[in-house]
Amino acid sequence: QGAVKPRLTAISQWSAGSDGAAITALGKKFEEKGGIWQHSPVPGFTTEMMNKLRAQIIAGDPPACSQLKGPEIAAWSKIAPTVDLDAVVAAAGYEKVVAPDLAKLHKPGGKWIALPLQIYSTNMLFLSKRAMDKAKADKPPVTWADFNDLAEKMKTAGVTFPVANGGTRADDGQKFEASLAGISPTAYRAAAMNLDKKALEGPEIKAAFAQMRKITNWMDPNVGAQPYAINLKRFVDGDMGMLIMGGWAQGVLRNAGFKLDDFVIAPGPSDNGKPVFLLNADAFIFWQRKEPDLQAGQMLMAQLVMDPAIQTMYSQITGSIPVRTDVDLSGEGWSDGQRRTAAALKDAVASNQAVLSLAHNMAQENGLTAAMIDVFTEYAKNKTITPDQAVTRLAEAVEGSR
Amino acid sequence: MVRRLPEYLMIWVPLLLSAAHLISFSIWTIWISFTPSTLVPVTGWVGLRNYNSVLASRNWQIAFDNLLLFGIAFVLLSLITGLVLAILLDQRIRGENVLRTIFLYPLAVSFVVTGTVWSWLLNPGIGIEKLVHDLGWSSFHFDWLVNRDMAIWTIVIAAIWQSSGFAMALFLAGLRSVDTDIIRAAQIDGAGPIRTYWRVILPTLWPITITVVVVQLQFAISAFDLVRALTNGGPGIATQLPALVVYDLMFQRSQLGRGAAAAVLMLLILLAVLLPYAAWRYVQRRQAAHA
Amino acid sequence: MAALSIRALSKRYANLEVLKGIDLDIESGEFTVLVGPSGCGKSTLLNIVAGLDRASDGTIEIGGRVVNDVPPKDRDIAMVFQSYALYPSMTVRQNITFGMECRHVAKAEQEKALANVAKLLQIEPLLGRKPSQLSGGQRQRVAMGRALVRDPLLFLFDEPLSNLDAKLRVEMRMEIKRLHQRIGATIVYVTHDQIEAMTMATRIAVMHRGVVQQFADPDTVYRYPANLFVARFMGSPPMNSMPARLEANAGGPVAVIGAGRPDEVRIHLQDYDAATSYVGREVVLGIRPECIAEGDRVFSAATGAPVIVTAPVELVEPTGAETIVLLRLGGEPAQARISPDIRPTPGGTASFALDTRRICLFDPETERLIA
Amino acid sequence: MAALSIRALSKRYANLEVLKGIDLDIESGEFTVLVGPSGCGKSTLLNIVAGLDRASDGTIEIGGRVVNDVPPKDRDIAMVFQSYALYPSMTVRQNITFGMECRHVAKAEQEKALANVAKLLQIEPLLGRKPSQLSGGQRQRVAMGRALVRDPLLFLFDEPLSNLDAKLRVEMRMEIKRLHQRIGATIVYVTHDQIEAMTMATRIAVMHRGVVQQFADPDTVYRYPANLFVARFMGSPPMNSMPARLEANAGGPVAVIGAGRPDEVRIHLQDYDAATSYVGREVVLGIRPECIAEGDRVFSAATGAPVIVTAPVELVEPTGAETIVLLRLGGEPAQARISPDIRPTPGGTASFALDTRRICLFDPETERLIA
Amino acid sequence: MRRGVMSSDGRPPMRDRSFAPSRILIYLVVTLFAAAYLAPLVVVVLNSVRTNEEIAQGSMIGWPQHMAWRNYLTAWSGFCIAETCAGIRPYMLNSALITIPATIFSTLLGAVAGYAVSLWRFRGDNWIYGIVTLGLFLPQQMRLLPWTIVLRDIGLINTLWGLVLIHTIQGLSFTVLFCRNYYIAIPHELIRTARIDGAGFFRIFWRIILPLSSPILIVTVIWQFTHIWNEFLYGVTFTTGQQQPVTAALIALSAAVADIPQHGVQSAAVIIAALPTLLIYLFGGRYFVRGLTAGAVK
Ligand SMILES: Nc1ncnc2c1ncn2[C@@H]1O[C@H](COP(=O)(O)OP(=O)(O)OP(=O)(O)O)[C@@H](O)[C@H]1O
Ligand SMILES: Nc1ncnc2c1ncn2[C@@H]1O[C@H](COP(=O)(O)OP(=O)(O)OP(=O)(O)O)[C@@H](O)[C@H]1O
Ligand SMILES: [Mg+2]
Ligand SMILES: [Mg+2]
Repeated sequence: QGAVKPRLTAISQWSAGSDGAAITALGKKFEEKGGIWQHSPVPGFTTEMMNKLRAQIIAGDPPACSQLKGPEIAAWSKIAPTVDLDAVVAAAGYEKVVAPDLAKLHKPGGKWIALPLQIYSTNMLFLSKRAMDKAKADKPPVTWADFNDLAEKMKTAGVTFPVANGGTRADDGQKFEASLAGISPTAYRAAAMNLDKKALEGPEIKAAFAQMRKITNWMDPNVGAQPYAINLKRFVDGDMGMLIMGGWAQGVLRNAGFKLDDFVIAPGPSDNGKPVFLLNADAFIFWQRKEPDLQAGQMLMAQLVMDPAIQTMYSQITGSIPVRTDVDLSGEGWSDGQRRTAAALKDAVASNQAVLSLAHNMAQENGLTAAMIDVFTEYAKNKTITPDQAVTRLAEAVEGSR
Repeated sequence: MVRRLPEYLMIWVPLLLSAAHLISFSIWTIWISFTPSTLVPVTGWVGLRNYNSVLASRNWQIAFDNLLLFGIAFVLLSLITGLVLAILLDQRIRGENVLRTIFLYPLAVSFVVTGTVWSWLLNPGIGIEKLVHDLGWSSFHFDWLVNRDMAIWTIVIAAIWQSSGFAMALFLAGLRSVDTDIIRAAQIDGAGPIRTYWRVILPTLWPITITVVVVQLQFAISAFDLVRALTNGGPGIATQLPALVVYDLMFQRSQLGRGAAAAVLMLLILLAVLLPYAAWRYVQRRQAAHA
Repeated sequence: MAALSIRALSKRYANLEVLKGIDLDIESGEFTVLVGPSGCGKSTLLNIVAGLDRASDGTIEIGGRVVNDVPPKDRDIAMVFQSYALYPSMTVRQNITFGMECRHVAKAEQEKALANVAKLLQIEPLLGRKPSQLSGGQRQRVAMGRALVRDPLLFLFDEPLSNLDAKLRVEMRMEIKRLHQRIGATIVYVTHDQIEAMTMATRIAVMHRGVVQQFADPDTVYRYPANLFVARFMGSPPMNSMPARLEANAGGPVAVIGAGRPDEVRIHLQDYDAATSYVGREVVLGIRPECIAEGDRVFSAATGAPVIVTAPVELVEPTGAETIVLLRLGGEPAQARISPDIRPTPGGTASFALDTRRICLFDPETERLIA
Repeated sequence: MAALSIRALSKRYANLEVLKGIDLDIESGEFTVLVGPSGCGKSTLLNIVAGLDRASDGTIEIGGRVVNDVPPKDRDIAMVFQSYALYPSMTVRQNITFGMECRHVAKAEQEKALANVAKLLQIEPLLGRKPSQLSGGQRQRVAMGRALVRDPLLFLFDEPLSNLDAKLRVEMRMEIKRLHQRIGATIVYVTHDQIEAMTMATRIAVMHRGVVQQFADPDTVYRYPANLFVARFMGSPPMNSMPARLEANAGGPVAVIGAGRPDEVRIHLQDYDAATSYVGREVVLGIRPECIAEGDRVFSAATGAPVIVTAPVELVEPTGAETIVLLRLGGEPAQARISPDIRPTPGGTASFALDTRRICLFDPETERLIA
Repeated sequence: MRRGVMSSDGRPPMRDRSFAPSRILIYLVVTLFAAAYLAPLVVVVLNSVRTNEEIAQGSMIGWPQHMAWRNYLTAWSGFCIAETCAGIRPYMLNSALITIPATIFSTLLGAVAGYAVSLWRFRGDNWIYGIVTLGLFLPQQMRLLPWTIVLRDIGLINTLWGLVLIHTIQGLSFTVLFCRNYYIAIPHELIRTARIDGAGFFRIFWRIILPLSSPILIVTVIWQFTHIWNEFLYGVTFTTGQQQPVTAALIALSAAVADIPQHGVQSAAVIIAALPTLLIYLFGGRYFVRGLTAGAVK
């Protein structure tokens, strides 16, 4: 070392908005530490990013690090050699401040090869202040029953659509996973994460589908394939009531010029009263390179990613929460929502109710996830499918893509 | 031989490169479809497993049904639209040049943009329906984009918008090359405009029609960008199409082998369309040779 | 009754006057041939008569009715195009019956008319074929059939034979002529083949630059061309024309070619009364190649002895059936048609007989026939 | 020296034999015309000579060198196509010099050759124009210029005049003929116009179905056609042919047409020695239309009195310069060319003079000339 | 040879002398169609001068309240893609660097090959021609991975030249097809004369065929240019960062799923990015129709 100037080639899909801003800030830090930052954003869907990664791996020229998450880390690590990060991770004492389920995902062969960067919960509940006022409600709902009550109240109070929504596949997936996890985290773990055959056909799944049908009945059917963000104004205006969305929606709301007191953030409904945390973590995987400058860059990047200050900076830009559970969120720059999310994560970890998000590719590899989301999205859009049928279809879909 | 080397190179190198890439890529895909490849191509042999699972999947079944509907509806409607436009433009109307440009310009636009813009227009919440509501006609209803049964028609609409100009151009050129004397003969025979078109002019256009049908069918079968930007297969999976399924399996779901199998199935569909056409061409040429 | 009357008809395209005040009266049953060089307006005239183009000025009457504003289908005409314009997608049968179908003629009647025409033109075996499966001559016949089946007031033919090869052309020419004699139809026929014009027409209209130069029966057109254009246009090789001086003489005026030269040619004009007023002036003398023959030729029915001249021979072209000789009469070039077995030597001289009965004189200024 | 020798040349396309063993020897300076009906293989033969097509069999020598495997550009030939095939994007000048440019002729030399040719063909004012700005005749001249500028061993012309109108055709025909006389080039010229063939050729090769039927000078081809095909193909209207019986007679054999009929025609054959062996047998008698004339015609240079017959007249077609009459000789149809001012009445009878010196007899089996 | 296919003369009077009501109907229908075809363009143009807020608070269709010309500036040189804030300008340049050479190469090579196949004929020409034109029908998703392998093996991955190569070879299917169909109508005598004149394969092509080819070259150029310019999948897969084509930039603008859509800027960017192809159709459209007839209807 010493002689070489650390250099990092990275690819991600973070090209615009707060994601773009955050990665840009990270790059700045990297350069401040004397590195050369060569980030190549791949616009489009995740697929395009993975195409790009695949092309570079096939070409024998993988980036020094690339965005990748969940079980895909394990899958992709089989097709190209990755960097063993155990030493840096140990040096930073990182392992003990990361949620265990999360840590497992990033050390598929027992060694750290990838590092999580930030955490979102995909089942946060955003409540429109104005809609709540209309419904004369002052408390966020805790259980699904509360949620349903509140929605009904909103409906009668003149909120056109008690649930705000987007129409993408992930949106529909989130509705299901929030339902199921809220009804029974255990069942979620068994069915969504472990694909237990019996759990997949169990009563909780059917109940989750039933709850999801209720949610979809309160949604605007006209959203089509638009992202949820298209409805933010109607949400804030009280024309729509509640939004089940990942924590990132907070950043989006604020970027769109809405104020923090326009809405309330709460953990998603949970029938047992304790918060359920649907974990979604972005991460970087590090690919083996021979070039000393790249290797130096990888080490530098790893240190940065694990650095509490960097994680703070990053999460404050994107609205996520840090991976490190030891970061103090009480200070300036953190929102209530983030604090509540972090608290929820702690609680959930304690009560073993922190589970991995299915809709955001944390629970299963992409093929399985997509097959399951097929069922959710069809169910969301086609109200003639009964929950019973949906259960069967889900089981079939899992079977078919194993 | 040596003297003619440069010309052989110029003729054969591009042609061979083009032919070779097509053949080898096809063979490669066929091979992959029999392997257990997932993220990246691997060797191995799984027989027809990939085919079976593709054929059994709801995605593929819906995509195939959609392709039938979309293919037929789109080809027919764009044919009719193109023909109607061509006939209208053939009436020696003022501003023909401007109109022709208007009908052609969608060809210049990328499918992604077409899909995006039409998704705005057709979205009931933000597009035409909202506009009409805001104008005061609140019972107006146009929600095809988010209606499972009708969403495929929004793709038809956007696709027609984008490509009927091509049909129009070909038909117009065909109409313009009809021997004027034939039209005059029909006039003297006492045929009115409609009969003249129907009985005399249009029947001479059917070689063009075949060309248009083949080109549009090819477009329908490989439609991808447009659908991805417009509905992305939704609502639900109601507007899946084979090209979408292939891409999804290969790259999103990391099931390369299955994706390849779906691609091979797509090729078979293409062949089912092209072979009759090739046979028709062959018969045509044989007849021409005998005449 | 005039089947077709054209009065003061003109046609302008933008700044180009294609037809300039055409007047024609065509009697019922006549076979009128329009001839003229390419671009003289023949097709335009025909199209206006058919109603496919509008006249800029003038009136058209068909069968006594002014049809300027009548659409083609109501003019009771039939037309045969140079390209035949058969409907490519229809069978021969459909091509022929299409017009009746448009006029809602009953099926049975259609069949009868079709059968008649098919028999007349001997195309019965072809009825099921498409035009692309027919030879040129057959196509021509089908195009005729399509016109004949209508039994109209007027037939218009626009160069119907020009796409055929020489042999077929001669055959079809005879066939059309016979057809005309048999059905006695009124026909206006465009061609630029003079043999066709001469052999088929009851009257010929020679057009040039949008004007009818002469409208008369074939013999008159050939024998007494109204002007130099007609004289040169009709006949191949064309009529020889050369400057000559008219001199007074006892037995009537004498035309002198190359006056004053040693080889001047003097021709006594017989029966050419109009010539007397030109005595002493320059004229253009026209003599047809077949009126210059080998020296010992006896022109049949000739009343007097032919003028015999000895003239220098420039070029000899034997065509088999005759020999074309390029010679000089009084220094002026002229072509002669002589017997096939006589071959004067180019460069030498030979003796030629002139048939002086058929000489034409033209005013050198107006180029009109002096008559 | 033979400029072009073709030996046993054949050409097959798949299962079609287009040329069947052609043998031709063309001397230097000759003007050879290939005639024949459409599709007989004329263009194919020319293309093989030019090296644009390969022969299936046989050899081709140009200027004494076997050229079967020599590419077109090295055969020292020039070719003019029916369509002229002028390079549309080049000016007249470039069209003419393109060949020299390809052969890397020096610029100055190019200019000289161009100037010569342009002067010869009088196209100097056109040099800067594009082909689309030229009239038909001018295009033809440029195409000629492109060939002439090469000064090759052999010129090949494929129907160079057939796209021109009648008048221009006659003019260009003469021009080409003069050109040939002036530069003395060896020319092979394809046409299906017999007048062109008769007037231009030093020798004519008549082709039919891929076989050369006769290769001889024009007079021989016209006067002594090798077989019925040639007899009928050359001449318009074609030679009349009719069955006849040869009978022995004192002054040589007599051909009887319609023997036994009241109107049988008996023709004493003069100087037709070969006929004697056919006495008592059926033959085909050929007589050209111009050998049947009005009854009082004196055939020039005729040694004996013509045979005078009275025959029924079927159709009369005056063409101006002559009258074509369809009559019956001994019941057989025949065409006659009579004086223009004589017009027999169709349906009646008239008297005709037959020029019996030019009668041809053909074997009815082989259709060959009995000679 | 292609005598006045589009010229307006020779139309029979029937079509321009019909009685008035039917003319009015024709104009009415044509106008309706034109309006429908223009609608998307109008919407994008209007949105391109509306602010994001205005669009977010109203609908996608609406009259601009105040003209937000800034959108164009932002789109052209302002907005950020990750750490690069240069608008779509650099990406336009990349697209041009890919599109122009690929268009030229595929057109020229296609013209030469089409000329060889149609006017020279050689053994196996029909077969190879058939296979090449089949390429029109091969879905591009299927070719992505094989191309990856090929580009890796020839070392052109992540270079603009790699994309030029892909588009050139894939474009041949179209250019060969259309050029061949066009050339087949050129009289063979032209080639024969030139051969006798002593010209070889290339001289004939350059001096005689190419000058006659403008109608079909215009068609292939228009076609290739728009297709390559609008291509996205290969563009993002085989380039890196600053080399990406403009379509990638457009997607980056629109696919920021987790953000407020920037419809105004996006519309402006769409218009700027589509300008080259729109202009090409605007000026070349008439020739396009003409050449298309010559090339496609055989
Ligand atoms: N639509 C038009 N616009 C302008 N000029 C025209 C039009 N149609 C014909 N002409 C001109 O009118 C003249 C007469 O044309 P027309 O077709 O009647 O000639 P034609 O005698 O039939 O010739 P041809 O023997 O070649 O058929 C020509 O000079 C032609 O160029
Ligand atoms: N490439 C080919 N393949 C098959 N047959 C051919 C080919 N070229 C010519 N022929 C046939 O060969 C015969 C002779 O053709 P060619 O062109 O030599 O005739 P031609 O005497 O020049 O006729 P024309 O007077 O019409 O020009 C024709 O029957 C033609 O159909
Ligand atoms: Mg005409
Ligand atoms: Mg020929």
